[in-house]
Amino acid sequence: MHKSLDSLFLSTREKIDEEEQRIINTVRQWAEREILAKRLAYLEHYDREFAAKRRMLLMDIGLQRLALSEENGGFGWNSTTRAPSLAAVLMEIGRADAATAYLSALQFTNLLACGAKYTTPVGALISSFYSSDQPVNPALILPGPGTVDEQTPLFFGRSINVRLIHKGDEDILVGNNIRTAGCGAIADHFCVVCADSDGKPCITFVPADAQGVQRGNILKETGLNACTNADIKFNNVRISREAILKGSDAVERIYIWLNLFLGAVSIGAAMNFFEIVYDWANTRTIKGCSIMKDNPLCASVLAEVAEEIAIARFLIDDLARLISKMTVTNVQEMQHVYTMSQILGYRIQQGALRAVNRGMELMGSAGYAREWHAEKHWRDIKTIQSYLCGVGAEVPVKMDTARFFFDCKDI
Amino acid sequence: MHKSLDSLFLSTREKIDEEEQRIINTVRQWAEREILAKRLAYLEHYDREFAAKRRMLLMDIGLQRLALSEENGGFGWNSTTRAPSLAAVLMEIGRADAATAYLSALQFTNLLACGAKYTTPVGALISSFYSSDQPVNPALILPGPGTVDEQTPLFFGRSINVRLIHKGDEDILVGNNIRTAGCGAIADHFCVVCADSDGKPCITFVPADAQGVQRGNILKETGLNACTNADIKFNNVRISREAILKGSDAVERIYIWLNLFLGAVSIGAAMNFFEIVYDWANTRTIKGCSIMKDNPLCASVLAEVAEEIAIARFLIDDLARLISKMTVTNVQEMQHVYTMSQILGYRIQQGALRAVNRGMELMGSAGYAREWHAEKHWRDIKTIQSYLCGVGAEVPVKMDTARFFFDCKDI
Amino acid sequence: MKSIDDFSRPEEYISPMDKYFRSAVRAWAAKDVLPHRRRFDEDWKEHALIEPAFDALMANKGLGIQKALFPADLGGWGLGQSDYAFTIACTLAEEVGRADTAMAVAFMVTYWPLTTILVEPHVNRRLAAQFAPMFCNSDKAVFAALAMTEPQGGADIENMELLGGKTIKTTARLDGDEWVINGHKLWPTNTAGVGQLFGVPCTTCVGSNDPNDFALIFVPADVKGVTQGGPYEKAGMAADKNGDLWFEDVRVPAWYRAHGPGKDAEVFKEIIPWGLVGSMGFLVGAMMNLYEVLYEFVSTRTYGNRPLKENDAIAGLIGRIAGDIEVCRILAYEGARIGDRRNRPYGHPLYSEEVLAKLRNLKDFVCDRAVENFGRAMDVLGVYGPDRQYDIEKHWRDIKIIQLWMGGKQLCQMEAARFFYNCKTL
Amino acid sequence: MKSIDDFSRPEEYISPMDKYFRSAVRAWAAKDVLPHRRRFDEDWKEHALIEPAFDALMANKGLGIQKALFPADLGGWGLGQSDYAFTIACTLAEEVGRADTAMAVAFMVTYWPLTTILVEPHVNRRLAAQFAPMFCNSDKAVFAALAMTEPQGGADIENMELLGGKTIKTTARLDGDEWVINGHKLWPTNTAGVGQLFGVPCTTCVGSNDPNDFALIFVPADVKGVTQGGPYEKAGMAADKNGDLWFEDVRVPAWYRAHGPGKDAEVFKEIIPWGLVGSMGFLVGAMMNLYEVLYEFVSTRTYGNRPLKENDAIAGLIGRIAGDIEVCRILAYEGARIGDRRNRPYGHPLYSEEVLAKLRNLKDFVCDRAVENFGRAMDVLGVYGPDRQYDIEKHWRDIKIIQLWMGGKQLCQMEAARFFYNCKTL
Repeated sequence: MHKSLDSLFLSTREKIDEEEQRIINTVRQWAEREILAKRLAYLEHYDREFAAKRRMLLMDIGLQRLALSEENGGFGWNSTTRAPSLAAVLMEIGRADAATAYLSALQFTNLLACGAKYTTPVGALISSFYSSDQPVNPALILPGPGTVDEQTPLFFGRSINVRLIHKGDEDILVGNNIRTAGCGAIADHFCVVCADSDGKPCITFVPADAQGVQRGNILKETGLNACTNADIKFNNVRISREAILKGSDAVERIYIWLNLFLGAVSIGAAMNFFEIVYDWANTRTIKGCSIMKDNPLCASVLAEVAEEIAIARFLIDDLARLISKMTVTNVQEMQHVYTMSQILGYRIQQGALRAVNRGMELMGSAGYAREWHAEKHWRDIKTIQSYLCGVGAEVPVKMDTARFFFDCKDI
Repeated sequence: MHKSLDSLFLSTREKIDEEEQRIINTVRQWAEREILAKRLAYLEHYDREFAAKRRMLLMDIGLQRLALSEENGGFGWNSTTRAPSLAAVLMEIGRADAATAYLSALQFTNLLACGAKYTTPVGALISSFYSSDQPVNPALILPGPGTVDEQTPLFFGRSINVRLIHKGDEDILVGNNIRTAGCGAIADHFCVVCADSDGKPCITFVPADAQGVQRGNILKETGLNACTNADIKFNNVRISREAILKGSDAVERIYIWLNLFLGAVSIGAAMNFFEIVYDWANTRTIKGCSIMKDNPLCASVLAEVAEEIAIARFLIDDLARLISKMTVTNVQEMQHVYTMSQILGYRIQQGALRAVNRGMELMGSAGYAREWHAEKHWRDIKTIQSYLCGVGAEVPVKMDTARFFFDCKDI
Repeated sequence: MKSIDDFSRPEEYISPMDKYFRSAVRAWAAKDVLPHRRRFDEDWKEHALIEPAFDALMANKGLGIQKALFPADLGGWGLGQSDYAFTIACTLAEEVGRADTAMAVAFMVTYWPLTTILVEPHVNRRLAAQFAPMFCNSDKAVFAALAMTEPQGGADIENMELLGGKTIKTTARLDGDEWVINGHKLWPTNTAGVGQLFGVPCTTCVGSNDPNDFALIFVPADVKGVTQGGPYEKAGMAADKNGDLWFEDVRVPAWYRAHGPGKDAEVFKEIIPWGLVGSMGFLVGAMMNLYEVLYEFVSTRTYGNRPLKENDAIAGLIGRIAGDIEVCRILAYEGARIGDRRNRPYGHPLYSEEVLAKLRNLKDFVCDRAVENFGRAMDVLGVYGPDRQYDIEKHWRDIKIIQLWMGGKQLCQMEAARFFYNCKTL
Repeated sequence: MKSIDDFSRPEEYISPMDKYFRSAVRAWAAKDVLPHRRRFDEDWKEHALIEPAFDALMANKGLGIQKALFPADLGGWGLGQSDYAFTIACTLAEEVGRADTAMAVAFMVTYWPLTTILVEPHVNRRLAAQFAPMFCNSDKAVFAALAMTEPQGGADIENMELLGGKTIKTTARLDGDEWVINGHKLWPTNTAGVGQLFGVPCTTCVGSNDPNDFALIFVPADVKGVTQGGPYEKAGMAADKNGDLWFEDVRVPAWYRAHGPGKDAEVFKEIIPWGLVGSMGFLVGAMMNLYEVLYEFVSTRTYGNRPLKENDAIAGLIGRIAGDIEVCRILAYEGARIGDRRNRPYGHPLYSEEVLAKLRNLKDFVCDRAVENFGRAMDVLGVYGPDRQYDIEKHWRDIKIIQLWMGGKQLCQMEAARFFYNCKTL
């Protein structure tokens, strides 16, 4: 592809300053030089090969410290106003490799959603995780499906399967066969949505080497293969006070940022898919003669690919804008931003996946041959979409939406 | 409905100043007091009844002069930076009555797309139309379907069925059985996309009482019933120089503004539909007991109504933002904004229609009984969508999109 | 493709009589409907244009089709005894629906309450003989109606599986050898003055969901205490008149009840399959007409100075529309066959959950395709889409109503889900 | 609903043998596939787990199904002579596809080139006798392949209607009583070492679109000059091996050509309906398995502390999935019947535009529903959706491939549009 993506997909985002743009550009160079240019070489076992590239990104370029406060030795991208720039960075990484970007998205989510005020004990704890001079793998445990005959506390209908039990002076974490949203097998620490003794949702941070944390077998999963997953058991894990984040909007915040960041990752992957299909459509012929892109039916499919990505980019800019204006204190506003983030996040994932799904139609066997890398984006985005949705397809988001707009009480 | 729409649907639009907000509020009051509160009274022949209300809006409140320059006695909302506010005004009118809003949208389009520099002869001419102390009905003739065995000049594949012929010193306009996008029977003047002697697209303004303008029979149409339509014949109509607007991007501009303004009108109608379905879902029971909105399946449909409207509102804010930043001189940028306006405009219409289509499902017979007014919005939005698309459903927009993103040459 | 008749059907199911019915109705449509159809909408109150068309279809001076279900010895055509009753109903629905789905519903709803007493294995000879002259000996179209919907619960009454009739407020009280009926019904097709016979679902015990308390009673329109309101104005379907219907101490003979306790609830469930198959037939018929109009448009109008249909992208889009018509037609006849299979070894009773759920599902599916495809066809016509002269916008308004009636989309979804997943609490 | 067998089919079309085939294959799936299926993906190169499963299905020591098409007197089961050939193919495709669509395609593609010489009315006895021992007397699964796709044009070769074979670069030259074949093919199912017999579409005159210049020639894999490359790695379908195939001065007897000039082009068009009906069968089978998995999940996992299926909104969503399976199954068997009707009064030849277009349309439709529904089912499973242990993600990856093969979606759309709208230039 001989054009820049930026010249094709207009951004409506504002307020990206020069320093931010410089970092975005650095990440883009990393993506192009280290990954995209060498992609065929990684075909086998790319997950292992990419580890070195990820280290370069996190350590040499310093991305692991991007969302750390300056006091903690970070770049200080730790406020809501950085939402557009953080999303832009993740889009660049996602264009190279969604799994690498996914890990960064989890890091950013932990920091932005739970450590906004880094002077709090929780903030200090999370910051300490990412101050390591080694790449750090986070994992996230969200509410999800419950099991019949077992009543669990709920986060808006979704089951919270991990309990934080207050015993005497101690808080201990209990949960069995807990499914993480990726990275269960490789995580250095877990960000866990759990329920406290009153059944209220809260968040706990658990180092993977804490006593009582047990990992199950490695799972085979559709995509994000570098984020190797396994089920987790929390066998009476002692939790220190500073590792617990309570408050009515703590979990909402997780979803708000996750929708933004994972949206950016999926759009990034879809952008690279766009480049792949662009090249394909410029070189293949159909009906024995005409170039694919000049056949109106193929062109209309290509248009749909571009359109879905363009719309998703508008929507993520909108979400970033909402978040960057979000004040911390207003609960009513938080519900609003939460609902919108769910609506937008859902649409963005759908759009990114649809772009790839439709584009693959034009590529025939090249669409599903691993060699062309199109199918990897397809699997990665689908996996992100599945992790994010948790359970019940779009229904939980629809219920959130109905609750907000129509004041439903019983759903 | 006991909540304000503004508290539910967040806007990401910026730069609406106090004066602008004041006018938006005035229009909202007009909508509520004059139309929405009295809707049942208008059930029969609302088109006639609404004429008086429209006069109040255009003359007493002064909306006919809103997009006129201050030099021409207007409010001076005649620059791209007014895009968000103009869209907001149209949304308010559309909430009351889409046909009234449609007429205003055409006025605004004529002024903003063709008269941006009101010191030009064309600008002066258009301004003179709207300086009347009577409500003025504009009509618009866009490219559309051609006829087999007749080669016409094209605007990106769409046939231009009106020709501007240069004979000696005169320009004359020729066209038979020309379908206007509404209002053909009541128009005071026509904004006509036509082809000049070289086959290049240009725009002409024609007063309805010009010699050679002939109207056909009144057409029965699906919606926008107040915008009574008829086919037009231009039988060698003499056109003065100052009524002709040439330039490579003249027609693009029409579509850019039309996508914004008609998007706003349809969203406005959909917003009122939202209010109707809100009330319905709060008062009806299903399964013999529960309130409709508390049934999860119904709630998910309600959520979809809200979601489609929320997304459409984000997208129209995005489009307004793109337009408000648009510079006049850059042709490359114009192509970009044109393409995006088509993509966004198409999506917005689809979203608004889908919101209504789905919401009607919950209303049973109240969905199609005229009494409930839901079906009016459905017919009006569908009519707007049809006018805007011109021919071939989404294909022309898809071809525009493919051409821009993939440099297709032959489509 | 040569004509609309080349859309696939399961050929093995088709009655030998099919082609005669089809050609007769198609000729009627060409002569009595299509020339006037564009003026029907404005005729919604008067039926000045519509009524003669009904007479030509239904009454003796025309095709006389309103007597089709009655046994031959009572002056009818005996279709109630046919192994192909559903399949022929689907054909008729299709052909009349192609002309005007509102005429199709008005005409077929006349059969609707009568299926409960005229179709094997539930023939009630005494009632059949009582009402046969009314339909078989008339030179005017005669309409019957099934008065289901009530003010409080919308289409809840159709949700018999779940509610067992407990929301019904219209009461029937036995007084000697007469039923005394009181209640208020809304929206039945063929009311607002046109209905001459009503099938009235009512309860003999308000609030009960015992099937024995459900009664289906026939009430002629001219009985004292029956009042029909004026027609509602609707988005479309002008030929189908709907209104309020009041019963105030209406008295009819005790034997006007369809079958009796228990059995009435069963035959009432059996009307639903008829309505669903009919609905699919209407939609397929309308879509066949859509195809005819669209074919002409895309062959004569252009994009890029070439016929619309020769643009690959537009071809893909209209190809999908035609392909969906093909799909929907197959499904509609398969649905009809599910009805006709009721008497065969691998069939299920019409009142069974299996038949109801499967037909709800198919009807829901066909509705969605129809709503989608009419919307897209209007867009293909673009600026001509909203124009009555192109005939598509009328169908677009009409067929949305088919999606909304009979409990609407959500009830279809619920019944299908209950069946396929064995849900307990839906 | 009691089981996956309660999804509707057009009962009147079903062969009396259907239930025996079905139960045999289902037992095989339970024993030989389902216990190992979750490890198939990693077995894509070796087929250490997959090969025994094929043997148990296809070879004499198992069900022996690979001989089904051969005439009985040559050791086969004579299905090539059956009036139900397509319908039974659909059943087999469904049952094997339920276990693994990749196994289904590998197994059925073995029949694919053979249909041109074994199915009435095109039986070539001499070739049948020649190849019968290879398939009928083996204790190992024996695979055949149809080598269509070439490097330059993708699936253009399938677009016979429009291109008449003029893009084919693989040449066949008659030298005495032998064909000499040269060319390079990509992607045929059952290559990469597993194919033992190839049906090779080639041209006797490069660039010609004269049907007489099209040749379909059978080439055993062990003939000199035939080279198979290694298997491609794909998003899914590990049991289906695809690779490059080169023919360098390959010589086979002249009578290895299927039928001769003109006729070869005709029978080649006839393979398309088989592929389309098979594809639909695979998809329906996979969706039936989807239903089984989903049923279990929505019955045992919860939202709001109630089973997922008891939430009305989720019920509506999964009800639509089950409803689509019902719809697709009806359509798949209707498609099969269109194939089997070829010899009946209201049938059309397999090579006719009518059959090709209608089946392309149905296949395209069923593909879209399958892609949509597997995607949604993964979302219902949420965080468990991408997990191999829930079996849906594998099908999700596999069935997308079915949408893309045989010329993909756009070719289906074009053929359908050409037929329904009589397009001239598409």
